[in-house]
Amino acid sequence: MGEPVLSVRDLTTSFRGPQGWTPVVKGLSFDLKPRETLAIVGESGSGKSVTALSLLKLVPEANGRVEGSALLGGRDLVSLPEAEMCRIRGNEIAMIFQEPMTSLNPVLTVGDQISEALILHRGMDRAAARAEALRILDRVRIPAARERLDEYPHRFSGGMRQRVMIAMALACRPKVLIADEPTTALDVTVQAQILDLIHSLQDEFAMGVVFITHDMGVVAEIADRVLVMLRGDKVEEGETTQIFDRPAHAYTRRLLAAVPTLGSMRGEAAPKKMPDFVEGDESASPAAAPGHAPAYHDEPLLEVEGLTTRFEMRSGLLRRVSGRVHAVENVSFSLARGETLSLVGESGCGKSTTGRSILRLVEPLAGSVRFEGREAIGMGGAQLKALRRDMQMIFQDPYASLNPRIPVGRAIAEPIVVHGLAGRREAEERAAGLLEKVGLEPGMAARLPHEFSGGQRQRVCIARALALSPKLIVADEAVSALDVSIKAQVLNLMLDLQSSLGLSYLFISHDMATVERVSHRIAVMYLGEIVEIGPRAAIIENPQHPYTRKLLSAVPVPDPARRGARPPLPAEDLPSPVRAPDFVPPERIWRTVSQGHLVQESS
Amino acid sequence: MPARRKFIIMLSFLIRRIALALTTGFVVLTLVFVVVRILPGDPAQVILGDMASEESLTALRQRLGLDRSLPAQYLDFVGGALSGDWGESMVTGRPVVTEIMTVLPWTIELTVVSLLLGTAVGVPLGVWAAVNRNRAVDYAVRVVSLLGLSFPAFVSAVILLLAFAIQLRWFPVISARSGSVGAWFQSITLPALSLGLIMAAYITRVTRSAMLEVLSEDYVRTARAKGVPWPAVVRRHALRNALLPIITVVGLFLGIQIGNSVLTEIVFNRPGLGKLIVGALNQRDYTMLQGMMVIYTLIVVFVNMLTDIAYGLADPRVKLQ
Amino acid sequence: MTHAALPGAPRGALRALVRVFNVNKTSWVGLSILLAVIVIAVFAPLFTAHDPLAQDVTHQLSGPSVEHIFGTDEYGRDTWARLIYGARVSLAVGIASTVIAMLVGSAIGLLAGWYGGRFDAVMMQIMDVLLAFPSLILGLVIVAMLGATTPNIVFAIALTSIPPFARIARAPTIALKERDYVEACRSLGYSDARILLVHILPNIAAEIVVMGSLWLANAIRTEASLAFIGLGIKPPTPTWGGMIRSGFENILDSAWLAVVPSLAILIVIFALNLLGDGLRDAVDPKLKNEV
Amino acid sequence: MTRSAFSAAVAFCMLAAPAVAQEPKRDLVVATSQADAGKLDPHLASAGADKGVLNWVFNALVRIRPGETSPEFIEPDLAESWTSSANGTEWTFTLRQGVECHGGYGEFTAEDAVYSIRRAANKETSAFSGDFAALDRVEAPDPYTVKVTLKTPIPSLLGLLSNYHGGLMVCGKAAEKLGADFSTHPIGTGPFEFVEYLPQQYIKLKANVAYFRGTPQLDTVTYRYIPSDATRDLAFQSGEVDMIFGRQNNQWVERTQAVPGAVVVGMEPAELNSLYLNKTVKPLDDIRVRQAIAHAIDRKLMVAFTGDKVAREAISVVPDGNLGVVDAGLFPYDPEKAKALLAEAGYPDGITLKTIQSSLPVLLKIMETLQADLKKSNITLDMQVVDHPTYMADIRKDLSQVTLYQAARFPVADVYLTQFFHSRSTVNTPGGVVNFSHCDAADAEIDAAKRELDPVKQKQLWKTAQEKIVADVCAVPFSEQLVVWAWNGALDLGYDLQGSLNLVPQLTEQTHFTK
Repeated sequence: MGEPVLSVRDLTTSFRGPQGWTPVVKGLSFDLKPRETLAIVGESGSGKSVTALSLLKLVPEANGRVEGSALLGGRDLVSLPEAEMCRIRGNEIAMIFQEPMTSLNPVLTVGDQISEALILHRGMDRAAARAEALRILDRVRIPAARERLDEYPHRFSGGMRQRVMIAMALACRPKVLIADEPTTALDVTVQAQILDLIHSLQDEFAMGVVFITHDMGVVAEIADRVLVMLRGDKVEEGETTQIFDRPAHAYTRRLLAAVPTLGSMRGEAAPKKMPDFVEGDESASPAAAPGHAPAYHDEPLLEVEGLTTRFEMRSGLLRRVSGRVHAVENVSFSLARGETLSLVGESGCGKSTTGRSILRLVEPLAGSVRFEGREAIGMGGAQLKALRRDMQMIFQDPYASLNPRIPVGRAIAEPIVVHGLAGRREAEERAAGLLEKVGLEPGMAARLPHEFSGGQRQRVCIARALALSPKLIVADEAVSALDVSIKAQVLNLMLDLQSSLGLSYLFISHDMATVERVSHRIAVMYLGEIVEIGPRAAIIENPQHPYTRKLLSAVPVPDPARRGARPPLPAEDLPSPVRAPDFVPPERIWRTVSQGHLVQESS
Repeated sequence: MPARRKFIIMLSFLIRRIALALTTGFVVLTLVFVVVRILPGDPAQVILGDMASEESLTALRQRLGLDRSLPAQYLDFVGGALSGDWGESMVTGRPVVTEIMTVLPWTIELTVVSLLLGTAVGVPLGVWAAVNRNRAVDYAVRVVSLLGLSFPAFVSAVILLLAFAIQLRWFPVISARSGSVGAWFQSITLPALSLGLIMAAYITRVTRSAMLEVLSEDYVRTARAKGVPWPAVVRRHALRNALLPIITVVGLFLGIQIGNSVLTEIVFNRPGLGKLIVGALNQRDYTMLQGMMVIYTLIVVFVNMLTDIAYGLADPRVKLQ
Repeated sequence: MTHAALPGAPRGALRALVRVFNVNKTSWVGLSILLAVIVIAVFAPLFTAHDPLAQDVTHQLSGPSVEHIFGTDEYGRDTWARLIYGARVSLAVGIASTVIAMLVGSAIGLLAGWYGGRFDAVMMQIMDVLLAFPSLILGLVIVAMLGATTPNIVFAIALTSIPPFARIARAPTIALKERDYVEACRSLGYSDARILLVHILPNIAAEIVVMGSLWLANAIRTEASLAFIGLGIKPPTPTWGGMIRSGFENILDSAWLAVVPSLAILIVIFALNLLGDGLRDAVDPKLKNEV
Repeated sequence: MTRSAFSAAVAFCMLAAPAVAQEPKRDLVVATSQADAGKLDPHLASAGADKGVLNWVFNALVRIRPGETSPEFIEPDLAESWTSSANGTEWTFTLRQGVECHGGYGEFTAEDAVYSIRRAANKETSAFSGDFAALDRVEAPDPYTVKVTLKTPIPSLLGLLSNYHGGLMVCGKAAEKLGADFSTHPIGTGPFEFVEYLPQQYIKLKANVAYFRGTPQLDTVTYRYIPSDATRDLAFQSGEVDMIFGRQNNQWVERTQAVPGAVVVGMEPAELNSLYLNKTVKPLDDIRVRQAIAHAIDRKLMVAFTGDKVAREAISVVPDGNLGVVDAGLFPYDPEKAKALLAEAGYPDGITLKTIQSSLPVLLKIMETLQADLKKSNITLDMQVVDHPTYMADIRKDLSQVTLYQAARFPVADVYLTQFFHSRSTVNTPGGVVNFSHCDAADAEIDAAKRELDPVKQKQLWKTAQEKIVADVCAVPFSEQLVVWAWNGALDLGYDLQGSLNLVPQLTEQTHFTK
């Protein structure tokens, strides 16, 4: 492989805060060879993203400082002046970011955004740059690239946007590509496509890739070497197989242990807690035995039948309905007390809308939702308010689901007061208790949400949901945005609460490995419909519907030995759930595979 | 999107907005009729002057139709308005439409030019301040823009006249001249400067805060990672995204400004709607006031429509609803 | 703990305020200026030996001097005395009307943004019409129907200032409505009123307050233009707007008469602005501050 | 300080201006303070600025000599001569021959004169029909003779038919042909003819080459509407405007006089400022209270406020310079006496009077000074400031206890006395005009003077009337304000300007620039 293309020595990045300069990356050194993929793994705050920004000198100058050296083609990037750095960025070293939704400029066409780097670095004229941009769009396998060149980013799906980002980064054939969590925000099937793409382009362009991620499954899939970071320090570096098979550092071991692995629940009857992620304690502690088992023989807590939610799209002079989004189409299931039913599927499949329709946060068009035998659809006023005591929701983004201006203690106490369960003083005492229950200190009640980490905030959200002692919690991607270790803690908390309080969960997620860990039963959604539903083991081990199979096969496996085992997926978006106004959904035929395991016959 | 489809969307948007404007216009018509008659004061008195006796005033009121019942007057007024007959000014006897149309171009011209000027000054200043947040430049720009906000238009107008028309003699004092491009330039510059500087003050502030927001967006980082030099990042990537709030404020200002430039019109002695309406008010010229206020409403509605279209042009995500 | 909580609360509030101001040090400057202006206005007699109403024909339009630091007006009245006495009425009327416009405007904007649909369309259309009505005519109608009292002046100024505030409040409400935490509030069974007042309003308040600080200058000046149609403070009570207006008549002879009160307005809105900016920085939830 | 700096700046500008004009200018630009033209129909125009410009376009049968305001100076205009019957009810005018109407509308004949007078007397077409109440018939026995018959004799028929208000003569054919458009296309016989009108900008006139007194020496006259005082001043300083309407205070006069070559004139008719006291309401129904007010107003101070260059003390309830005015012995300024009178009337702590006041700066300033002045005698004015049209309407509805009013009338004492002090003119009555005081102290004398044909006896009656009104304190007159104009010294009006009834200097065929 020869000389390293990028050679980093003693990279130290510090930020100025109220207490002076604080180093965030501490003396990091590594080499990157051409065609090599180096994964930098770590959790939030480990300094992995700052490392990437430091290499491109994108750390804000006003309060950031980069020291050390980073040699690229004989030049030290760290000491290069801004003007020269501009000629290198996007040209010799390029970067793609985590959030494809916000990383593209919404007011420029994708063609313009790709051409820009070509015009800047290759001195092309507009026409030549455009032609080249088209070629690259083809290269990143965007269907109908010629038409899409002049479209704006908002008309692209997340996966397609990430392809555009890649096209943009690779337009000038850089020697080094830094990919900062490029697939974290994407659905599993799309993630698999993007990883394939990066891999094939890397070969073609002979690039070195620095791949920053927290997902060990992804690491196993693509990395040649792995560098593990913890709080700004490199704790371990080595070949991928070596890291996975013989992790030297305790932190690495814990990290690996915390990753839910699809198929690891084979033979387990009930959901099982993750190994506790406690520093110093490396023995994975087994799960406590569940207190409550699902009460299948009682009347179900929740029965959903024929739930249908559609959104109208209007256009034209008279604002006539020109189409409908069939977000939820004839969905039926039931949920027992103490049971966890997972709704899985990809973005836009209607799983979130199903949850929100049940809670009446959106008004369903048809169907019935019976909660403890009472019909929830059509309830109003006081009844609805009472219903909402029993059904609570936890949202995906713990940053967005707390009011930034209200101390968490008050946020937890508020529903108690609003529902008249207690006076303010007592409510605040209860809030303190709830904080304790979710593993936070009662003294934190006075703090504002931004003073908490993501995992802590999600605990606050759970505490708030528990404040009304609900019977059902709809957890909408409640752990998807959390770091592995935090994710494990929050999941364990949820399982503990279920066993101690007998809660039922409607667990909405796109992460199959997590779903396997926590569910009693699983329902797979596709284009607004449930295509397969059944006990957890049946769905994971004996998937019947082609979509379920596709979903399962796309999940990265944290085992480098099994790399490349799965067939490449074609680059395509999910079909759209938008239908013509006169569309009548076809009758569906269900086939029973085994007891409780139903699958929709594909038409 | 094919051009034809775009055109149809735009057309149906326009038609719907115009229909809405007409409904509003009708409500305003009624409101205006009532309001005008609530005003204290008597047009007959103003027309005949202070020597008129009560008898001649009564006669004139009769002739103007002011003695008839309000419903009868209202029906007449609405009927006329709908058939395009706005009547004649009670004071000058000239048709209301003619009076308004003679001065409207002056007002539009002044508003548009000062708006362009305000934008041309305000946007770069706001960007400059945002890019240099909390440095001396930022503070200086903010103070200057506050100066523009707190000084009344006529004070700055007189200062401009003293400096450029009296001391330097570059421009005439009386700006209402027409004819050649040079003369037009001479006549528009100072008034547009006077109004434009105030607009610039507002626009500067909005641009600054919008830019601060946008500069922390992910796509700005993306652009830098592509190697786009900082000035181009600011111009091409950040500024275009900061346009929406700027358009909002410009639209709001445009609506307010068309009605409120009377002091500028007076000091620079330009014809304009502001002077016309103040005159009509001082003379209790009912017909004129009615026509003027309907025009004002239509202008505001029209400006809002323009704002919406500008939104659509500035941001491809905005759909014309 | 319960014992200490009671006396501790105001101190805690004060400390919170200090913390707020320390985020943006310039807020202190703004606060000091504003306090100084208020002190001077309230204790005006201590800051001048002149009677703001005393006319003196022998000193008409005299320029700044030791005796009259900002000169005299056309009645020979001391400009400085009128300025500091005038601060009382001008600030009271300006602040009262701006606050009312802020409250009503934000309420309309909040409700329109929250409920959307037809209600939104109608409310915004009403705002447009209000915006189109020249303030002089609105003022005249108010005089005719309600009479020319000081509360009505405040009302008239507030009325003309409502539409901008409604618009400023509406846009972020629409944005916040989509936020998860608002959705969470609904799922917790909170009433609309509670969500709007406790969970949305505080998050858009900073924008509105900053706008309000800019609008104050307008309100102070509008008092003067309403005086022209009889809806103003009765003479001879001095007001800043009135001083600017009559100063304009003598602008070629005695420019200071219009400039001095304009500068006073500048100083006040500058101070308010520093405060407002500070407030905005302080309550910024720093959602984006992780690197 | 600032002023001297300013004058220096102005002087600098004047020096910098190129002094090349060898040929005298032939185009005049005049600026008025009005914002726009009202009706340009001489029988409908009531605003001074409109009447002024119409006087350059129209003639009357007789005119007051340019530069004068008193009816004593009446001289022939379109009529060469006139005679009247002994009882003063029949008047015969002989017209000048060969007078051409503007715009090719033919010769001005007795038909046109009869048309004009009937038009002016018709309340449908004229704002001045009330003045012609005594008119019985008007006929044209031949093309150059006009015969006017009155129902009763009136003090000044010649005044009525002079170049003021309804006396202006329109060309009948033009008025008929243009109809409603006539009010934007005035057609007369005067030295200048109408060219164009641009709203809110100007009226342009050109010389009437066929003018019967000779071709005017100016080619064009532009009459500009410049409502901003500052702008008008600056335009005058920059030389863009040759003649401007001025402001009524000494500061303005002094500053404008400092402009090199500028001529500033305070001219007649003076407008009389009086405070009218409503005798019918408490506490003003007590004459001691009214006397107290009269003693409380310092006329010297009121003059000093605007300045002696533009104002003078009032001498009677009728403006100085009117035919028949006398020094009526106004009350001397004596605040102590005022307080004593108030105490005597039962108001030892003073009184508060409600007044409706126009927000027009000219009036408001006087009232604010008056307010401070009266305060010294414990009289408080509770001023309700309203806009001018509201003020005009409200004071006529009798809503104000005391009313400040500023006016000039046709300068014969009869007009002022009748409109302001005759009980027939009491406000809020069918014949009401501007008798805000409900004054009836001298009805008999005023009526007798109207019928009296002997000028000496007539003047005696007017004298008694004035003295009675002053004694009854219907009104407290305090100052008179002159109309101020300034012009470029190179302009020669062609006559000596003492005043102009229309408040705008008359332009004649003689008016020209000397350089």
